Amino acid sequence: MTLIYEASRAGRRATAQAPSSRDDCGGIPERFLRDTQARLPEVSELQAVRHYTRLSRKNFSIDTEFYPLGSCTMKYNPRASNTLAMLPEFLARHPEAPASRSQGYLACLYDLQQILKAVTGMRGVSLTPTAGAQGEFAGVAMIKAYHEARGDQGRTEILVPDAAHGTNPASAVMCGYRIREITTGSDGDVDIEALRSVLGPQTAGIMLTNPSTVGVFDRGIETIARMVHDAGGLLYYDGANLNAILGKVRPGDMGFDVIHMNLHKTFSTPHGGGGPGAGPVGVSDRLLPYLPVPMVARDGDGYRWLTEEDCPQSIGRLHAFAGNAGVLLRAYVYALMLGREGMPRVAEFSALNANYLLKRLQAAGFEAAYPERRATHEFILTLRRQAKSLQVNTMDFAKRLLDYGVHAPTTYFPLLVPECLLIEPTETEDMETLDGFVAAMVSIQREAEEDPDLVRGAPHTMSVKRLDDVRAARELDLAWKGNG
Amino acid sequence: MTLIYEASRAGRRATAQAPSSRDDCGGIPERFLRDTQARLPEVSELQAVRHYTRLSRKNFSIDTEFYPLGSCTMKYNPRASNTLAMLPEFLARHPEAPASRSQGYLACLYDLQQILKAVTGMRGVSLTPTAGAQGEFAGVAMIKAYHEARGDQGRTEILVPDAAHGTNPASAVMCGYRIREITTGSDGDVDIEALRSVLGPQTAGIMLTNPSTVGVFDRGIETIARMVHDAGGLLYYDGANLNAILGKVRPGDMGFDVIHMNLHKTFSTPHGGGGPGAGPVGVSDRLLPYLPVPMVARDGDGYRWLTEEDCPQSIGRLHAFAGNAGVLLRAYVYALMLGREGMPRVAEFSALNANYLLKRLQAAGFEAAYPERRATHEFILTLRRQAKSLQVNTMDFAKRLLDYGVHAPTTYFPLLVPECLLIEPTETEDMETLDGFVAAMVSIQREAEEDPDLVRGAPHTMSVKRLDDVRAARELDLAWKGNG
Amino acid sequence: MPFIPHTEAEVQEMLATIGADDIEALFDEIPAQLRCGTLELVRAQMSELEVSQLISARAHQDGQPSCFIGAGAYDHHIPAAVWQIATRGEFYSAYTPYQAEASQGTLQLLYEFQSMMTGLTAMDVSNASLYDGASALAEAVLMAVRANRKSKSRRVLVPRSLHPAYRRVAQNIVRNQDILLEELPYDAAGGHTDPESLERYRGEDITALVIAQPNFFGVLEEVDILTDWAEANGALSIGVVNPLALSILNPPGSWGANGVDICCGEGQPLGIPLSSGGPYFGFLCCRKTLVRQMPGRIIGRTRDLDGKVGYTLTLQAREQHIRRSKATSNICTNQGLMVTAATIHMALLGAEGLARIAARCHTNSRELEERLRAVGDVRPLFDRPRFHEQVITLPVTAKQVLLELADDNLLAGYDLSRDYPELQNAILVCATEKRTHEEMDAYAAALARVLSRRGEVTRQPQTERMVKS
Amino acid sequence: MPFIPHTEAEVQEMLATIGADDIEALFDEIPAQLRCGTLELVRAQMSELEVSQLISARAHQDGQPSCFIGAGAYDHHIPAAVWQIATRGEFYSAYTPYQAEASQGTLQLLYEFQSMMTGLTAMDVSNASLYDGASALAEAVLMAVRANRKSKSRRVLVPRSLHPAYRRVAQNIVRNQDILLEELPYDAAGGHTDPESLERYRGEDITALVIAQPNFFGVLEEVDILTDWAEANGALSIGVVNPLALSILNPPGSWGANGVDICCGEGQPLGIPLSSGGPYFGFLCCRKTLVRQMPGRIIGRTRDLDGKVGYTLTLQAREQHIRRSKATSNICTNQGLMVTAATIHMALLGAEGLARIAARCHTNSRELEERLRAVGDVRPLFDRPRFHEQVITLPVTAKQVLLELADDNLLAGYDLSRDYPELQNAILVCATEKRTHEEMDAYAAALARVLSRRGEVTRQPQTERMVKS
Ligand SMILES: Cc1ncc(COP(=O)(O)O)c(C=O)c1O
Ligand SMILES: Cc1ncc(COP(=O)(O)O)c(C=O)c1O
Repeated sequence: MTLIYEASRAGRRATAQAPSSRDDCGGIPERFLRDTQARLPEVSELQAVRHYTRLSRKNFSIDTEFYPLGSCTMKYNPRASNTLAMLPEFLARHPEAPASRSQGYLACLYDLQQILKAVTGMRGVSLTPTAGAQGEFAGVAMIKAYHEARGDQGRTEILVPDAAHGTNPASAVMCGYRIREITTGSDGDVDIEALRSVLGPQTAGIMLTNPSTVGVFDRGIETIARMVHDAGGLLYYDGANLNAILGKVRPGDMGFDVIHMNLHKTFSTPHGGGGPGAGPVGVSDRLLPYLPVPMVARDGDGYRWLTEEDCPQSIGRLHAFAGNAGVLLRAYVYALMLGREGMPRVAEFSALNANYLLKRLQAAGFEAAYPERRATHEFILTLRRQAKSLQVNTMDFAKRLLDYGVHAPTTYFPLLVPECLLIEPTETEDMETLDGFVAAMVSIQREAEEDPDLVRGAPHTMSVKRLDDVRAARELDLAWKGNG
Repeated sequence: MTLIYEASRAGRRATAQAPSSRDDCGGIPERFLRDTQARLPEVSELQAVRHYTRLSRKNFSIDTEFYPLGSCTMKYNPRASNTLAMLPEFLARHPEAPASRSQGYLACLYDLQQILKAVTGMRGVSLTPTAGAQGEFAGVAMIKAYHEARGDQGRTEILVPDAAHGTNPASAVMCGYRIREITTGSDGDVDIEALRSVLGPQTAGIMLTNPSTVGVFDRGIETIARMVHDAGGLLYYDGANLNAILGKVRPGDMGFDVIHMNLHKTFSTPHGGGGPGAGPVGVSDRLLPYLPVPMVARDGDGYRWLTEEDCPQSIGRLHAFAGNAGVLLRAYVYALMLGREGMPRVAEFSALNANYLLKRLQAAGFEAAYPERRATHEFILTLRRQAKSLQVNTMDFAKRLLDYGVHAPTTYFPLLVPECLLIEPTETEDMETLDGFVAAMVSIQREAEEDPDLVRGAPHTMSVKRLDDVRAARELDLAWKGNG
Repeated sequence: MPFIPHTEAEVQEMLATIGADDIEALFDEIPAQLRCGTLELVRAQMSELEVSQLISARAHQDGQPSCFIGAGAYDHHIPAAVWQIATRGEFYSAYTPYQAEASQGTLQLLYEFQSMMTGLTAMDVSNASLYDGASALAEAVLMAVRANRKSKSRRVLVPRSLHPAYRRVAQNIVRNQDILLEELPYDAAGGHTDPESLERYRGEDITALVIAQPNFFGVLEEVDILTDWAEANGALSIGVVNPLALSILNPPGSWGANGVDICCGEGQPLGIPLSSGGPYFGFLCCRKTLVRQMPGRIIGRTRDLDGKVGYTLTLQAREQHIRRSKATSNICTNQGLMVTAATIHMALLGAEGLARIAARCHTNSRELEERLRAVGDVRPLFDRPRFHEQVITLPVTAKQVLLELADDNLLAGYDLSRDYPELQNAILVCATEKRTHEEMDAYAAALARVLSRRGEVTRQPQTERMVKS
Repeated sequence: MPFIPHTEAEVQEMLATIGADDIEALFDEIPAQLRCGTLELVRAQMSELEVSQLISARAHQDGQPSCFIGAGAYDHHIPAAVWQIATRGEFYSAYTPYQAEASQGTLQLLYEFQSMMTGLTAMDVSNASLYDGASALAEAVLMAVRANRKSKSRRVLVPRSLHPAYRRVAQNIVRNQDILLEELPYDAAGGHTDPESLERYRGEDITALVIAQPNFFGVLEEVDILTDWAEANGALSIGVVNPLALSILNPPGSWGANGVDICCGEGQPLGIPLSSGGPYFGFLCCRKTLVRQMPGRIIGRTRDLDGKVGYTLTLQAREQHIRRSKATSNICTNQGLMVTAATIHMALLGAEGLARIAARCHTNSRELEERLRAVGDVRPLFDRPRFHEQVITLPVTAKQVLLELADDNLLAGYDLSRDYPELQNAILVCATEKRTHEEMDAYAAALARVLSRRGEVTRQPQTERMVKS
């Protein structure tokens, strides 16, 4: 599609949204003012509306397609969450409005803190991190603050399984730690011996998800927790997979000291084509003093903010205000609609869907990466056989799925499984949709055997064919600079 | 696409929107209750959202395509109108709320009445008719009431030009009148002699639009008005074409006694895939007593409803409440954004676009129905040459335009011009879009010459190919009755 | 220039193409003496911000009182998804689906709507909407008069227990075609149409009988008996129904031995906000045999050139754009977007969801009755089963009480004396599923306060006595 | 079961396929002793209606006071079209565009966003967003430290006139990597960073200099001099800017001789509602030569197999999902939807529209100053040119005054003593284009009332004197 800039005409003034003339900025000396107009498109309201409406239709999304993207929990985003988070009073609320004018809003945040404590089994929650990765940063920073407060100086390493999400090591490094990778056993659980061999006085902590990104529940979690604690380290729980266990088993009960939650996954706030999310952190008693501020506390009949003054050992603020409030409200609305009955159903039906889909795909001849294990809310197929014998790889399958009207599962992650597809159907999809996915995979398998170029050349029905990533990185074109 | 019924599964209970169980209706005896469940689909919220989101994308619309549908004024529908008409207080306002709790709302309606009076040059306005056709009904009913009040009994005929919209004769018949057609002259104006020959003591009135549906301004309007009035008849103005003259010339000044306005055309309220509209009526002094109720009047510092009690000669109510309030609010917002400066610009730029498009199409070899005349906001092409020499008709051109991403102009209306396309670009489209339309027409003309079957078989890129209307009418299938 | 994209350079280029000196030249066929000047009475243009501020302040001024009025417009919860989807540009800004191939979204949706309405009403066919419930009744009457070829009288019986605005609107529309609407009285004790009252018409030429379920008083009518009476007397039967109530009530297609011939009503309870009375939508269903007499658009399922299923406007020969003065109605623009919302609404809730809401409305209105009974001298007027509305009599005339309660941010009911002079002290109250226990408590408390303030004023004669006299 | 589509029959069929007796069996790998019981502390499920009632009541409780606070979050008008389009399902419910071919909508939009941000800032490249302005500054500092290979000191100069929360957040993030943020004082009279104050660093190893425009006090900094100083001293320059202000102010790419190296800021003024502080979005632009040090996603224009233009995530080797512990940042999920809204916002307004709004903000804030000056003993603290905020000193400590005004439905300003102990009586006020004359009058009147009430309380020492001491 043409760029909005290409529809622009110099001097077009078709906006109803600006004052009809420009006030004189006499108070500002010339040297501070810009002398050329900023390069922005000049289009009418209709042109803008038409352009972005049409652009939107070039996206796959939950509202239009099945989106079994493993690790991402692409489930239905309730529209009520959107409506209620966008009530006029919420939209108009200034972040610096005093608590006396914010009791309704603070009540929502307080309730959400309580709900998140209850579902994770942690003792304290701070809502401020703006995404999972910022939650990780906060969590690791708290681990660091804890060791520092105890004068325990030599702890310079964070352990991270090879299956971990890239944000885990990246976050630990941002906190000044060195990373030590630990291997995953062939059954998908952490290799206890490998873990033992790297634990020591230099160990600040370990970052795990359970179920892990290979889609199985680590049965040795209690042993791991004991070993790490015995070595003086703390346990970090990457909550991206909380959907799998909601209301069934709680990270706090497994022995974790700190957790972040991806509300844009488990609590179904929309992913918005890349964000925003929210990554609240929860902690055990040990880390309570270090939680990032602000938080909300009860204060007599009302609520108030907790700030640096209330929490002198806090790792402080990570956001200019109090985090992604609008996302938190959406998650809160969802949590209320689920209620205590709905929480375990999330885990139950996401597990039912994942195990059903796995079994049907296995029956259709696809190879599971961990065939001996239960799937959790997601599972991994490996297409190494297809890659080898047919020279049709995971990427080809993924792109071809688009032609079948299904968003591709996560590809080539986690890194330890070759030619992998990480598939997470979520609990909000119906059986017929899952059956449709199996049918598509079977059909692509047949195509791969009979007409492999068809699959290798996929997609064929999108607005563009397969894109040249190498060219994108080599001939960098990152902004429109005018025609010619 | 599959029907929502086909995604239904008996016993699915996936709604967050209903109470979690059904209350006992003990107060209602068995004989009043239904014994089978109503046949409605049982789907989850995600299924419903996905189904209707996807369905929506099978539509052309202003927000996505150029839509030069003559007589329909498909211009940009400002999003602000939607937002403001859907403010929570407006949505929640019960129609029977007392005036003491409705002053804000009544102020909006009163202002709108005043604006519509000003732009039409009429003396009174009632907002209650729900669409153009209901406005016509109201207008003709007022004409009838007027004659009856004067004891002028023999007036049984309403004159309607052959170019008139079908609602005109249909509305007059609903009011108990007989229709007398008058012919349009070869220059597009009403044939004065033909008119003279049918005027008489049986004439209750005449229904005209000016500019008429052939897209030209009737230069003889003053003569016509004089003749009809002299014969004792009244003049009805079909305001569907008001866009062409807004702020330039007013029906009241032309001599009309009554007018309806299509707010969903001139005042840019959305057409919603078929409605709702709003068809307020305006009248000259003569008809003031007969306006339909309710209306809004000033009352000291405030506003109040005028009802049957205030207006004993009114033709009464045409709606259970006060008409399409939400549409009226949208129109009001639009009118405020236009203001007195913006009103004439509507006529100016819709005329500029239409005349430009006409000239370019003529230059490209297309035949104008009224080549000697200025286009107003719309104009007519006749493709009789193409139909004759190439056996490619107007419908074929229209369907093929869809493949070019343009909604077809109005086809085969008005009936008096053979193989016609009635083209109305509106003022909100930019020049490049008009040029694109010319290019598409030229290209289709070439296709019609070189590969006529391509055009006759169009459209080729929609979700369905050309549909069988005859089958639809013959093998009536008007509702889903289950599989098999 | 809000909304107008033209740059000055483009204007010049376009004028050059046209061969006109300026834009004014394009209006040169309009007699100069007719041209108007500046529209001084219209305000100067305002920016979107300014308009937002003005309109928001006005909306705010009216507030959001707690609403116990029904009377044909009901305050139901609307799932958030309904309007977020219905206002998508592709639905919101499309025209009537005249080019079927480019309008399959709207067309399939309308076909689904028709299917749902026949599902709810148990009728054979549905059209794709009329303006509102009241005008739908007028169209139903006109349709019945056309369809009942055996009847010559053009007499239609309409119960007085039917919504008064519907009766007026129908009257205002059909009187132009010399159709006579005759009123059937209601039973003073039950508030329903006593089938006995029909006996005096037995054997007469009656073109149609209108039957409301529930009626304006919220009371359930003996629809089976009434329907069978019509059939036995050569009259067509026209049901006027609340579509939400049909999720629990026996549907018109099943009334009596063979169901009604036509049914119509107001679609507002199916996902349409109160919004001051409109836009709502009227619906109309009928027997298959009457479909060619139906007014309004109808969508049919058909096939394309490749045999693929598709949807299109059908039976257009009934409509004004084809048949002109011979059309079944003048309707053109209908209430498409409202129907879009209603279809999504029904899909989201399903039959069971609607039934749960309807049942909750019923129990809430019983609960409200309990609370109000507890306020001295306040009691229900009619003793028959009802859906979610109730007529309540007060010890004093209602009007002033209602106004005082409105100042208390409470819309306490509809003043029946406006339409029924015999019901001076009576109000019609409604409690939908949205009314909370707290709101009902607040209502009872406020009413008690107002009534005790009025304790001193002279008692009006009791409503019930008036009716019986 | 809200949101869960399974019927009982389907559950049984699926379990049979799996070969499990019941759903519980799917959790049999979890050690039994770890399993939790019912979550008693979570409330019972509520319907959408019940939740709506709860949340609406809470929103209502807080109301909509008239807002004269800025302090990093600005109350601008947002065209209605912005969020109606941004919340379309295809934008709202899509994931990060990892499958480029199925995400061209988001990707092209992001490319347009990057283009617009480079247009506004006059920088070479932009990323596709960071969390917010404050964390964007932290990332900019980390980036500068990585990029300035010549500097070994890890010392970054940060003006005290920069938003205090930004300084804290940057500090909290970068301290883990042993980076030192050193504070530059502000001029007591002008409220700006006096270039003279840099002289004491001349010749020292400084990694980067942060420059805010406008600064937290609303005051315009001498950005040209500061930028040139950084370049001359081997420090990278980091501009922190209000993007709306850039529609009229000289953009960072043009500051000094060669422009800044990096600029960042808070995108909220570009169409994002105040909404309690988030979600907003941080933006980050830089010179082309630094692009490989950039954190966050970047979209590139490329071609498909047929040579057709398309868009894709590029330079992913900077990111955590590829480079893991060696990534330029840990950021993954960013603020995509906010950027979607901002892009539509900028397209709707264009450069001239934004400039008109910025200019109106400026004149409104001058008007506000006039009104407040007219209230006795109230006056502006700084004498330098400013954009749309202003520091005002009151004759008494601000905190209690602000609370009293808040009870009057007026958010009268930001209490500077929270972050600047030397500014005890000072508040920061802002008047955007949305503030009307009436609101400003009401503010002045309310302030006069409150101050006269406090007339009797002991006068505090004047703020200005404190700063100068
Ligand atoms: C397993 C895992 N951990 C961490 C993250 C990072 O979360 P975010 O993208 O919200 O920063 C993700 C998701 O992207 C994830 O899937
Ligand atoms: C010329 C003309 N008159 C009357 C009408 C009828 O108006 P409505 O569709 O609002 O009933 C229309 C539009 O459909 C029209 O174009």
